[in-house]
Amino acid sequence: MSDTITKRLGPLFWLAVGWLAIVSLLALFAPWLPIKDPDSYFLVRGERPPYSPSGTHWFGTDQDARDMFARIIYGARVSLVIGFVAIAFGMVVGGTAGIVAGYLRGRTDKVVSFIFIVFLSFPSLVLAILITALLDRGLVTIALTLGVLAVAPVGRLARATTLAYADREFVTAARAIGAGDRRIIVRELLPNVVIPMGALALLGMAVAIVAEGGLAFLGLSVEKGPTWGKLILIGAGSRELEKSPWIAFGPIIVLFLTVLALNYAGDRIRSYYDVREIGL
Amino acid sequence: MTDAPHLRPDIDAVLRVRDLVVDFPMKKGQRVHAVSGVSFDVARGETLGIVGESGCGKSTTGRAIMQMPRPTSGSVEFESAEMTALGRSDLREARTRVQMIFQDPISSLNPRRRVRDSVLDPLDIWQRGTDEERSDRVDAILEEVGIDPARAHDSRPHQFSGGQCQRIAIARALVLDPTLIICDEPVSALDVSVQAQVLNLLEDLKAAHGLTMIFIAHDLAVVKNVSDRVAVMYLGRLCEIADPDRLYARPAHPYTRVLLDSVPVPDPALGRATTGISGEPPSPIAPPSGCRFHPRCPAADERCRVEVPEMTEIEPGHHVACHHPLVTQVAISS
Amino acid sequence: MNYWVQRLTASIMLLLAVSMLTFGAMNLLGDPLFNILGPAAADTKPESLEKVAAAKELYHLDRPLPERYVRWLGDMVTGDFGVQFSSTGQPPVSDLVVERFPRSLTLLVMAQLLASMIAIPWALITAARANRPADRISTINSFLLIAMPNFALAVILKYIFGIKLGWFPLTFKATDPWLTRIYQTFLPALTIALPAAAVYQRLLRTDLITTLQEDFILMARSKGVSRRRVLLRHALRPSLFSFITVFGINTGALIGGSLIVESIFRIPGLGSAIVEAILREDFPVVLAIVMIITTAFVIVNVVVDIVYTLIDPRVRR
Amino acid sequence: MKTSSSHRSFRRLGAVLATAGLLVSACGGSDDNEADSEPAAESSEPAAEPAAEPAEEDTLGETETEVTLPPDDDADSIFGGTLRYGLEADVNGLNPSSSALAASGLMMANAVFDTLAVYDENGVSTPHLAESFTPNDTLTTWTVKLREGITFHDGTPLNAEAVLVNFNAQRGDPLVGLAIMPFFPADETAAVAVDDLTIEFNVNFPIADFGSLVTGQLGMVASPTWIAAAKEDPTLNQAPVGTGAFVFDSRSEDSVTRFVRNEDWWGGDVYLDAVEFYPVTDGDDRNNLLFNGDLDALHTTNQASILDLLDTDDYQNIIDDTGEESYAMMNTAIPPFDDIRARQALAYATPIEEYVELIGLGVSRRATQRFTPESINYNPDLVQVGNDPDTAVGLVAEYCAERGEETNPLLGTTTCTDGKINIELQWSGPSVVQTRIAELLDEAWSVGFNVTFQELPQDGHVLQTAIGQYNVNTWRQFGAVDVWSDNVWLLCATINPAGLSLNWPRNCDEERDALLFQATAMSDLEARAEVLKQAEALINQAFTYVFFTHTTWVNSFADNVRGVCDHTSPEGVKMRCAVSGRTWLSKVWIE
Amino acid sequence: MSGLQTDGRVEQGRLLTVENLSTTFATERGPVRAVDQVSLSLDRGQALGIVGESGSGKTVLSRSIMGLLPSTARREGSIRFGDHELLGSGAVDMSKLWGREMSMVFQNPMVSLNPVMRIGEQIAEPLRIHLGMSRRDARATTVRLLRDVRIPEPERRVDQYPHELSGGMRQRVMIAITLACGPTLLFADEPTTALDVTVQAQILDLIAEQREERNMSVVLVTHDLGVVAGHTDVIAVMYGGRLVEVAPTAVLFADMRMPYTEALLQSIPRLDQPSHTRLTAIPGRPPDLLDPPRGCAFAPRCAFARDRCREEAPTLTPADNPEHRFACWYPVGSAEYLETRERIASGLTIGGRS
Repeated sequence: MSDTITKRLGPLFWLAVGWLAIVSLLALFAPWLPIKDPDSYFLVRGERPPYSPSGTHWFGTDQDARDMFARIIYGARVSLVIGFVAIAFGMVVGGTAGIVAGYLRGRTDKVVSFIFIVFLSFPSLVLAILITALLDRGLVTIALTLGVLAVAPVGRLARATTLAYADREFVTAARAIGAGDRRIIVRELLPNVVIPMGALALLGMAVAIVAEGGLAFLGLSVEKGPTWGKLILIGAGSRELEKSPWIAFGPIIVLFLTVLALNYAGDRIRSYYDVREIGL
Repeated sequence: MTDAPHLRPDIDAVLRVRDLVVDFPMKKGQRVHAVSGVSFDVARGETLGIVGESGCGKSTTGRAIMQMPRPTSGSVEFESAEMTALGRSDLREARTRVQMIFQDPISSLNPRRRVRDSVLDPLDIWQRGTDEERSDRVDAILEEVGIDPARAHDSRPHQFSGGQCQRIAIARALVLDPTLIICDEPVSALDVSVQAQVLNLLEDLKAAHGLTMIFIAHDLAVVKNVSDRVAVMYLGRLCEIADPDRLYARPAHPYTRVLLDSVPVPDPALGRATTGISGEPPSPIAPPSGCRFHPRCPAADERCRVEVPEMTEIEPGHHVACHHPLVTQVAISS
Repeated sequence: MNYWVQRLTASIMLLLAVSMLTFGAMNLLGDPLFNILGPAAADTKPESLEKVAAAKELYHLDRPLPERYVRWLGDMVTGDFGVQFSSTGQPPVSDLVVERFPRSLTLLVMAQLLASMIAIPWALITAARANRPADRISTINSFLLIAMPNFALAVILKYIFGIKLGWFPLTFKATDPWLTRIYQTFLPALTIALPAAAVYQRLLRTDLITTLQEDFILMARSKGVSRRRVLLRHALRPSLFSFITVFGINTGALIGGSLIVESIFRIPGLGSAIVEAILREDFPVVLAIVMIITTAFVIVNVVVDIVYTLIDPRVRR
Repeated sequence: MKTSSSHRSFRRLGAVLATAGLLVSACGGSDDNEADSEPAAESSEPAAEPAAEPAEEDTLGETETEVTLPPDDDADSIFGGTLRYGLEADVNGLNPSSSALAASGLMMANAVFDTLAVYDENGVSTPHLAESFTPNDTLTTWTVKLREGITFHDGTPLNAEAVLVNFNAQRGDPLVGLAIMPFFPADETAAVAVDDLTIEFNVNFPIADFGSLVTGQLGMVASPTWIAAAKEDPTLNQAPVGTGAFVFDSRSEDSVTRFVRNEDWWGGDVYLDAVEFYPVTDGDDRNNLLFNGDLDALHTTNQASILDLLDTDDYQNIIDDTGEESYAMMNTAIPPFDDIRARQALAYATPIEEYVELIGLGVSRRATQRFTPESINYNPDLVQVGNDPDTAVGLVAEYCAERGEETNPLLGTTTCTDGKINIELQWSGPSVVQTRIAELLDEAWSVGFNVTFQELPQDGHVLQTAIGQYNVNTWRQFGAVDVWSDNVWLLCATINPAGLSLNWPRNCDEERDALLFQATAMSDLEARAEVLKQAEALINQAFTYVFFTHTTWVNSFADNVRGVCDHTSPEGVKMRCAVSGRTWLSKVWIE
Repeated sequence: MSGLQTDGRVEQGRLLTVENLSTTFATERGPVRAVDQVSLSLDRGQALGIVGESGSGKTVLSRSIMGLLPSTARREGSIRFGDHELLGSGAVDMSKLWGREMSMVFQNPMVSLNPVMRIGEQIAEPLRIHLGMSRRDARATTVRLLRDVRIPEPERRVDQYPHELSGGMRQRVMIAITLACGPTLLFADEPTTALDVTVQAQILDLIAEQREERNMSVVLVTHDLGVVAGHTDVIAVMYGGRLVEVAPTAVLFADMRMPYTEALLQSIPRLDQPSHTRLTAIPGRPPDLLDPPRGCAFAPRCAFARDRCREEAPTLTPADNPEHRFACWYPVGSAEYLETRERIASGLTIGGRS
């Protein structure tokens, strides 16, 4: 079984998973890794920073002579936590609401769907700015804000998938053998909804990580410590781009590869199970 | 509305359906009149075949018996209990004694669950016996329908063929020892060579378990093969009901006649009868007045347009709802 | 007709819900007084307190929240967005909107046009060559583009076309002639358009491939219709649904994206206005812009519905 | 063709308006010194623009103002052309009596308004719209006489009534008035019209040079008709009416403001057809526009941009770092910085060298006090401590041992945790540079401090500071040309425990107050300098400010722009070329 | 390649000759030979029935002949249409034949018409492409065609969309489209499977009627032996991608030789049998084309199979009647067949299944 999964998901999938694992592990164990201190100023007398990439600074340094490589790894901590917390929140709240609405239908569905639509037609970034600007810019606030934004898309998918499956005959069959609502949701529907949700979770994590970057560009990212968005931002000025492009492009590449890996892995999982679904 | 002379008060009926009406709301306030006043009964150990074209309400009738969804009106008396009056938990319990088998074998099994679990589930829900007893029961049933329990233990539906999935679905329906099985087009998605296997299996199981069965299908030959009594439906109404040999030999309703004439016979020697009917069934949203078949019926007159025909017995055990029943015999000789 | 009445009701409900959400969030989380009064807002001197009271009365901040909401709603329905919460007088919100809205609209329309202009031919070409090398390469490309965050793409485009090649200006000047402004808007529009085009292309390609496997396509081919004609005449129109749906839904996302892109390319549009207004707790401006954005979203989606009925007779009512 | 007349001696000149209103309202005018990449047209640091300096015959060449100008040649000035000027930010109004005008705003206001007085080339105030300034013996009443026959762009005549309308409008404004009030009596005796062209101003304490007070926003005289109209219709604040060399033409906020030539300006010929001001918040973008020829001139405080401007030979750069200073400022009203040991510890821990290197980029000079070394008032004995973590750690230990259990009311925690002092660092943002500064400080301070970050929008930052809701923040201020204008930030009288204080650190020192009042009334600059040096030493000892750098302003003009420094007063006195990032364009022409 | 033009139509005699046609699909899991070495021929005006279960290759065969295959398919062998070899003709050349010389009715009328085009346009399209008709002529012809296929009120229908018509009507429209340019060969791929039984009869009658009227050849592809029995001249039975028996209809039903054909017929419940007649089910399931069995594809399910069947694939050989060919080592009626049958009847062993 696992052998077929390995084969069917393809080498690129495992490459993507590998990248995500590396980034996560680096982020997780950053304080114990033999990397430079991300907050230290490695000023070289007589040379004005930023220093271009070299043996000492693999990704170069920023304008303040701080090591970009270390900062990117520490930035991953924030970005990944935001991505994870946000999507976990979205999954739990949105997933539950979506499944329940899709299963119960009727008035519950109407109310829940309407709430979803309200959130979906509200430009999500505006909501994020509203909350972070008026509350505070702590890691938890931002992660949960993005989590709130994930509720509607996740919920809508959960609802749609549930609706699609709730019409299948195996659900009717389950009801025919006397299964209760809770059992049908947990045993019959959940296993089917979980796969597309899992794929969406990966995509959603990517979206949350990108959203942090967007907030950073509006000056509303986490206050303290490096994040990928903030790292890109400090390198994105015209002068920095012209004279020291590595400041922006280092984190851009890492962010991009991570988002790409998340997207790709999510996509593969989805299409893998879609194929199964068809029964090939 | 209908006094239903075709119901048999004197038999040991497992199921009595009276004046069953099922409407579905549509957009713009319209309603689909899927089933309009259908009555029938099923004796213990009997197989009732329900036959008709798509949209005639035969599947809806089957599901309405299970109260999925609950019918708009009418009575469904199952083993002396009025299903339409049962509360949630009573209904759940009652449903275990009526089971359904569906048309699409693959979609009737949860694609993400191991098939053995799907069969085991009913026992789990009702906590029948010990774990071990349940397990043994499942294995026995799987063996009986011709599925290797070991394979079922760690395989998911997509690893089985359509015929095998249908066998598994049958096993799941049987595992709770139901009284009544409702088969909704159980073989129409299967290949002809596999169809015979499943039909034979159903016949065997029925005998072995003493089942009562409702067999819903569009294929007249298939219905004839398995049924003890056949009901013909058209546009939500019952047209004719009789035992199959009588019905197929002497159809009294013009529609039954047309249906039988339309079936291609795999024997060139028999030649082809021309059907003498045109058009297709109208929409159940706005069914015709009077006899619903009258716009297509060669024998229709003014009365048919206005008056809904009542069920009348034209020979013992043969009832027809027609103002002008056919009396001529159709020759289907072998 | 009934359907459109329902649709209208739902839209109005939606607008109400969004406005309540915004209104509630801002008033519960923020305090606009400081922006009206400056430091005096926090002062305890009697004259300051008087000013606070006066300002509260002037902006009705002393009234209960529901009353303020209803008052605001009543004004807005009559087309009066109120005045800005500002320390320098009370310029009407509509002035700001009238000045900024066209810029954002241009950007968005241009982005959507560019995206469609890129996506449709791209999808047609790749769908016709499904799973051949050209299609596979294009799939990779669109995948890369979709994974590219808009701010990163903005930085990259700015770097390549603005700085290295110098083809496009990096600033937007509202006084420049119309055509020049379009030129200045091109790069930001492209930033928004490229990932959107990739999304559209993927959808349209998938739908085209699905459509091309439909029996009616085979039917058309079996009539002797040329491949090209099959693609354009038979396959394209019925394949447009997801594309159009997402086109509509995406408008919301693109508005969000344009917020950041406007800020990076320094286009003084609604995006930068709302960010500023939120930071300054200038509630009337925030509300006005949120309402404009949501209304635009609703309108686009109604238009999408109308387009549906135009391209598919089946959904005509 | 060009000679670099570096270190050309200018007297310090300065903006006059020392106003809190200026600070708080900076929402429109960016006086952000280093912010180079803000998303919004908002500025990062609430620089107090003010500042003054003695306007006496302070003739000693003490400025670090550097000008690269083409030599005066005989070419006749040419009429025509439009000058496009890049500003750091836009303002949200151009009304001198209600808008807070910082460098960008003043730059535009200079085009449309004239001030009662101006600074001459030597930094002495000299009459401009006014004909003369005459004090009484006690230096508490000043009589201002206006020139005859001047009209506003709308035809309203300039007279004493007009000046009074302006003065009272400014005083009555909740923001602008804040900065004026300390100097004048609260009643109507502050300013009285003597005749049609004469006004008498009464001040609260002896002021030796009243004229310097009216060289900036306070000295701008707008049409009283327009002021009245603008009160009714605030949108008119965007369309100023003055007596200046240029007439307002059109304005599109955050985009461009355009003025056209005043054909009959009382000050003589105006050469340019029009001037257009473009706010470009990103310093590098602004530079690029200049380099690409999309702008003819700009001003900037962005050190990186200044480096680029100095790298090229093709631009005339007017460099001036005699204006404000950048520093960290501590709130002495609440723990922990009510204790001088905590303040000292922070000062010792501060990475001043890194700051000068990384943020100043070698452009901005290290500051030890309010004055640059060239100033007569400079106290060479003063040292700004820093880069001494060991001393800092010792002081922290001492503080925490003694007062570590007290509560920091801002954070709601104890003043010390794990042997480190808990503080909140507040700055205004979003700004890339300000964030870098915060991180730089945090990194060094962390030897003895647990730093919490608090980034606020600029106005919020100013408010929190004004009401004393901060521990330490980054700030920009001082360097007034007429030194007495800075008093408002330093006097005990400007501390209001219950509300707004202009003395931000809320640090009262009677001895220092006495010295400051004494200096304000002195005309002898040398003697005054000695007094000021003493006051400066007291500031240094109070440890309320950790000075970083002197802010550097550069005004840069393309080489075909001429007459940049050719403005003169009606009496033919040559005016100071640039003051803290703003210049005058009345005599500028394009070759 | 201009030889593929429609001049020189076959008016009578041999219209289509297929020789050793094999069609292979490249799939992710390996090549699938959906049609294997099929040879058959068809005369003008003749109706051929191709019968088989799903996966037997009957649909692929008809599409292979017509050339309507996805790009993953590869054809080998020879297909001669009149004088012209179709194998190797490009899509452009084929599209000149399609609709004009040969056309195809598809299984599901609900999805085989373009939902967003008026039916008039869809019928007129081949007229305009192939016959270069003007818009007005095409419309007139369209109305006539609709009348031919018994659609009431054709003038009104031309401007309707497919979703406004019932399934039977749509199938009639489809037939009208296929008939538009008067083709000589009509493929009907399960034309009635999706329809109700009463409508099915009408459509089959319509096809038969049009065939007679136009002297058209028809290839009727179906899984239903009943359908072919009444509507074809020749029947070809397919199993596992191969032809297993070909015979004139009457001959086949009277004297079927292939055990598969026989088993298929016996496994179908019939109207003329009494109720509860025990069906003779065929055990197992159709072969996996990815991994076809060696020897006769039916051997694993065949009660009469012997070792030879499992080793060696039989080829199509003529029976007594030369038009009757079958592929079986031990055909119905052979000594071995009878022997096995005897044994089954006496309940000794059941062959075929190990």
